[in-house]
Amino acid sequence: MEMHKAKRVEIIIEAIMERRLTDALIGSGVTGYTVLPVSGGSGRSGQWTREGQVSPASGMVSVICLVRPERLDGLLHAAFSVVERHIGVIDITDALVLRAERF
Amino acid sequence: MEMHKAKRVEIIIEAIMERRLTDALIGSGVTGYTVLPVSGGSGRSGQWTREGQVSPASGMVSVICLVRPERLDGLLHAAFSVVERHIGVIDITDALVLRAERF
Amino acid sequence: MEMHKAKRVEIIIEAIMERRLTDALIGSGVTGYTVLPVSGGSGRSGQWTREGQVSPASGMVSVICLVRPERLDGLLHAAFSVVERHIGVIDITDALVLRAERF
Amino acid sequence: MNEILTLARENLISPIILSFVLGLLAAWVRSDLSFPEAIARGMALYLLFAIGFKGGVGVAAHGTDARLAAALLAGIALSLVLPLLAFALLRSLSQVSIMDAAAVAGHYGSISIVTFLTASTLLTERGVAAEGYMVAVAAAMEAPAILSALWLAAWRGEGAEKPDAKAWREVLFNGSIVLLVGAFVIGWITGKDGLAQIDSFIVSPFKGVLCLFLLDMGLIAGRGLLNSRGILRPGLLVFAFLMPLVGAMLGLAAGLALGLSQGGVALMMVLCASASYIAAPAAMRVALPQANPALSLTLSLGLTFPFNLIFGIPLYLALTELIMRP
Amino acid sequence: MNEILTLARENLISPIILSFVLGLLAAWVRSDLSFPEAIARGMALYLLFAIGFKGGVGVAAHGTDARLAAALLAGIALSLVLPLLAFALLRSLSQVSIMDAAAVAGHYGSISIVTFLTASTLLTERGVAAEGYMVAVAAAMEAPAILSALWLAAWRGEGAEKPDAKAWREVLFNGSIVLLVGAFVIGWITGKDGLAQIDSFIVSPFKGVLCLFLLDMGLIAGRGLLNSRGILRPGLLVFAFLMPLVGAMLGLAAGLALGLSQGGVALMMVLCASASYIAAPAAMRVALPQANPALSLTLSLGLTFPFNLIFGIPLYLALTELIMRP
Amino acid sequence: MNEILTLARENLISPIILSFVLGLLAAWVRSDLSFPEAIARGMALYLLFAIGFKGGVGVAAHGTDARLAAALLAGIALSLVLPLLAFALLRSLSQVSIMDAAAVAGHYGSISIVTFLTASTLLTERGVAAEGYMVAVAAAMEAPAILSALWLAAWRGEGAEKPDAKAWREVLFNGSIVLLVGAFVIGWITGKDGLAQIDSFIVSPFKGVLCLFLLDMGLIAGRGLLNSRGILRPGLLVFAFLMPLVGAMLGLAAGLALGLSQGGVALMMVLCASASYIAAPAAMRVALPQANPALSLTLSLGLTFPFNLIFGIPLYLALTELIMRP
Ligand SMILES: Nc1ncnc2c1ncn2[C@@H]1O[C@H](COP(=O)(O)O)[C@@H](O)[C@H]1O
Ligand SMILES: Nc1ncnc2c1ncn2[C@@H]1O[C@H](COP(=O)(O)O)[C@@H](O)[C@H]1O
Ligand SMILES: Nc1ncnc2c1ncn2[C@@H]1O[C@H](COP(=O)(O)O)[C@@H](O)[C@H]1O
Ligand code: NA
Ligand code: NA
Ligand code: NA
Repeated sequence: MEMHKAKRVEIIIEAIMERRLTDALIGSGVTGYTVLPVSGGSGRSGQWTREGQVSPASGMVSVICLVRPERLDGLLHAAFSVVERHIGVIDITDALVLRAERF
Repeated sequence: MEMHKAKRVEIIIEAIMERRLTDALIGSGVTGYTVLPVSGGSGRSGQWTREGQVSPASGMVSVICLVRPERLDGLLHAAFSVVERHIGVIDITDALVLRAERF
Repeated sequence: MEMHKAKRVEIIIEAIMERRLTDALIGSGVTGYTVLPVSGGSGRSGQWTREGQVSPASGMVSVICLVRPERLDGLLHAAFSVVERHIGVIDITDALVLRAERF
Repeated sequence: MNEILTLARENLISPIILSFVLGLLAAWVRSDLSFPEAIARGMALYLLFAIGFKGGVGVAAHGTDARLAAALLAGIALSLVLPLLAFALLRSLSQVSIMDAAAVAGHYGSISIVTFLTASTLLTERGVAAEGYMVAVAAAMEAPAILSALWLAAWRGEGAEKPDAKAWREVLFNGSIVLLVGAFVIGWITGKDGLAQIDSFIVSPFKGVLCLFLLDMGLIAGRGLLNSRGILRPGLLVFAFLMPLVGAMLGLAAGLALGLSQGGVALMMVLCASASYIAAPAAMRVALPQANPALSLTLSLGLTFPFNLIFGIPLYLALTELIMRP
Repeated sequence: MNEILTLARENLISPIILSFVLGLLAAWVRSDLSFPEAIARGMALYLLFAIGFKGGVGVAAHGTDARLAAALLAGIALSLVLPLLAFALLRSLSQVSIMDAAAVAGHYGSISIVTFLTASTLLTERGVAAEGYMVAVAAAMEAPAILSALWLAAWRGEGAEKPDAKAWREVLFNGSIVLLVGAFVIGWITGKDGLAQIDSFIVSPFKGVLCLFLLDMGLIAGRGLLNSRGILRPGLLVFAFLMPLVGAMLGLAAGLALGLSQGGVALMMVLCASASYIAAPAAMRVALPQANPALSLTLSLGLTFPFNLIFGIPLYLALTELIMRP
Repeated sequence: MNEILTLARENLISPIILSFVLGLLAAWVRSDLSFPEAIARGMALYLLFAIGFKGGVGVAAHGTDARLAAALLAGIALSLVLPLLAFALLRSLSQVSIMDAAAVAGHYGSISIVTFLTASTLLTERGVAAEGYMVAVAAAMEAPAILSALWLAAWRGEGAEKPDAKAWREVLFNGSIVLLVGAFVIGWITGKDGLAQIDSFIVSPFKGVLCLFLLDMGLIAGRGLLNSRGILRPGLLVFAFLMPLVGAMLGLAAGLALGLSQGGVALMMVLCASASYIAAPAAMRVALPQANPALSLTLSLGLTFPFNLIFGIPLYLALTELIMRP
């Protein structure tokens, strides 16, 4: 099967910033992303869980973005502009993808 | 700790195809997989979210599969046969796993 | 953008063991982790799904942990002590992270 | 005409319809108001169970007759035929591909259970009785249209995925069909006594739950419409408002031919006029993956559903009033 | 005997039991009907709160006496003893490992709150009163069996994880126990006035919610059974149907010895006859991870639960009728 | 004084308050009792819809007058002013940063809709009527405080993110505001007839749902408090109990000046005394990301919310009784 090099970027960000992040991603030319729900976590700002919560204020989401390597920089700049002042983490792994025409 | 080389395959596919995909994976000799819910995303076929939805027609799931490198090809063929005509993405990363006897 | 080497550890473990795992992780000096819900899966102990379930006994969660490479070993020992007798899988991938001060 | 306007106005100021309108408005001002998926699905399960059960109790109370079988057969026939009409109409009104047209046709042959239960509720409010077995007719009309859609796609040369045993089972034992029919049978078996036991769950709060559910549907429909503005050509708009009228006329004819009560005829019109956006879309995604799902959904949920809710139902009801209560 | 058959038939045509059967059937035809996990858990929370509250109101209304304490102690004792019986029975009937037998034993010593509340509902339907504090007895019987199971595993030489403080807290302050007992206490404190304030939430819709919940349980039980067909040996089948009868007899003896009312005795039988599939499984997973969870769940949820719901409850009720209303 | 104690005692033994206390206790013993997020959000949607609708029906029944507009304006003014008071008080009582103080101030200027609807329920229980439009006042008071908080942060030199059009829309068309106002308008339009159609959904089960919701809030508040013990300095504790009293006094003055009924005055006190933990926190996170969210939430949800629920509401009610029913 033919595979193509890509970067897998995972952005864990406050749920309230999801829309701003995905708008920024699309603005940076990203062709797609996938949002995974997050049920809890812990970091410098403490431990949290979504169980029983009603306020959108707490809680994070994980946004997964597969991009061609040459697009990585643009994506990271866009993402960072949103995440910068907010809590959240970004990690990048090397990946291979099928169907390169999609990225 | 002893670690073993493996491939981490992530298949993001329409929720309605989940069963067909997992049947194909098991058919290809995969010993396990994990399904993560997906809450939204965007791609060539537009943006979507599961909020407030009742129809199973829209929405994706993410299927994670850790396999020994030598099993990758069989897995990808099986997965691709299901994903082929449907929307969805597949990415592969190099990973290490503990407990090799499980794969 | 400056990026730093890190390890991405993904621990898929029984939901009832989540608390014990995260306590062990924090005990091992990990500064953060993120818990993703899991909706179903399959392994040697059979296939399962959370649909319609009320008992916490079945079901897994996925705990994602980004750490500096030098912390990996401590983390794995801590995680393994919890996972050891229970079902679950652990995989490690090489990653880059922004904002190294957080790890 | 006057009658129709009065009915339409009364319909519009029901909390049920206003809740739907609130959802549309909230979507339009881009409010972040939203229902968790689990709650939306939970409400749908409740509504299906309640409407099915009440239908069964109705049959238990009034007995059944040959008309039940005739109505079921008529429903199946209509569900098979409506897609052909929809396909022809859509292809003549717009440039959509054969695949897309087949998928849309499948949606319009199948039925919208939410439109059906809104109509039932508004009928009850007006004191117009209907046959309890119309619920069974609704269930029977969900699946056949899917067959026609596949046949259309295959006939016109495009390789639709041939449905295997798994696909058939998915369509026939689809969750909403099983729940509707199952609750109908339970209601039939347990009858008035069964109803007495659970009516403060399935009867009293029903309308309130429907309000919240329609609020959610308004949000979904409104957001879908906003996202898909781009694909809406005039021909498609015409289709989305004309097709329900065409369907309703067929339903009227069938209802009168079957000798249904006024309420029954109105419900038959509603079934034919409405388009599926729960069961059919899933089946179409599996079988016709090349079809653009946004197109079918925008037409059925974004346009036809609000049209039926706000204008269609009072119109169909007024027509039956004109014709059947001279 | 005739009595039993009549009761069983009446039981079978209750919407509650039929809903459960619908779930089983839907699973059997492999329908995709399913409830979101959040809805299933939400219904369970509702049912626990309601049954606990009503139990407390019952105690407030009829006062309490030494029997409450005696019944609690009896419940705890039964929960401790039943696992030993179950262990012995299972080991003699089948080849399952000690670890597996211990885990299963823990399930059968503990109780199924859903079976309990179905039985309560069917009792109320028949106008048979029961002590309000049976809810507290149910809560008291959830945990002790877990102790016995751990002891069995340790006794037979297999290293069960020794429960630490965390594990104890998890078992004792388990969500369903806390909710049941908490609601019971609130009902007790606020009494009839409290009930008057919220009865249109916790009394009227109760049976309807129970229908939907049992529909879900039917789906879960049916699917579990289908998936685990492979592990079902004849000995296991015998165990799953014999053990509830053994438990029920013990419960009958205890209930009579305690001098409970007819309804109280029937509920005591149900508690002893039923096997846990909510709290105990989680505790067993933590403490006996080597045990195969599919085995315990198939027996308790797939076989014993339906058995009790469909045959057991009417049987136990008929027995109390024969014995106590001569 | 005696009056106050009697009211407080009566308040404490309401199932509503006891459910909240149960949640606190369950959190305290570290029970794993928890509600799925979807269920918690679903209950919140239900409660908002119901309280909004009933408020609208109230206005439809008693007509409206200049006071509605005056009350709305007063609410907006109070929501703008209260943060300034809160900011000054907090800075004088503790060492928190300007950013943190501004964020906390935003929470206390905005309102807690759950406190509001608990108070409404307790008022109804005591037969004290209130203006239906207090719901609209509640909605109007949600957002202005956010403005003041941003202004405070900017004024004191710290670069708060300047709110863009998107941020404004988020605040103004916030889901809970839209639902509350929308349901209010629907209730107003459909009036008593509309209410009659859905009262067995939005009136009868209301208190029971509120019990479960407050149980969940008790769990959340209790767990938040346990997790954040570390940050609680004496000055912060004083603030969390003093600020609601300060707010209540302002509310009392405003209510009397507006000439509201006794119930209306009490609700105005509750609105001013309560602090937001649903809408404001989200807005503060977006605009003041450097502020520590745990601080605001611990104060508003962990301390002020229980304080108001258990002591505040009966106190405010007793005060209006003393002053207005001489
Ligand atoms: N090292 C990490 N690995 C994985 N997730 C993390 C890590 N650090 C932080 N997070 C996630 O990011 C959220 C905010 O982190 P923080 O800003 O450190 O409080 C946490 O609650 C976690 O969900
Ligand atoms: N580059 C990408 N990275 C991550 N997820 C993607 C990407 N492209 C598509 N997806 C996911 O796959 C779904 C379907 O994609 P598409 O077929 O392009 O519409 C999207 O809604 C996303 O959930
Ligand atoms: N190879 C695998 N890849 C991904 N997830 C797995 C794999 N094997 C097991 N799992 C997950 O771990 C759970 C328990 O696995 P097991 O202990 O093999 O039954 C499964 O239900 C899956 O969710
Ligand atoms: Na139709
Ligand atoms: Na038992
Ligand atoms: Na306030």
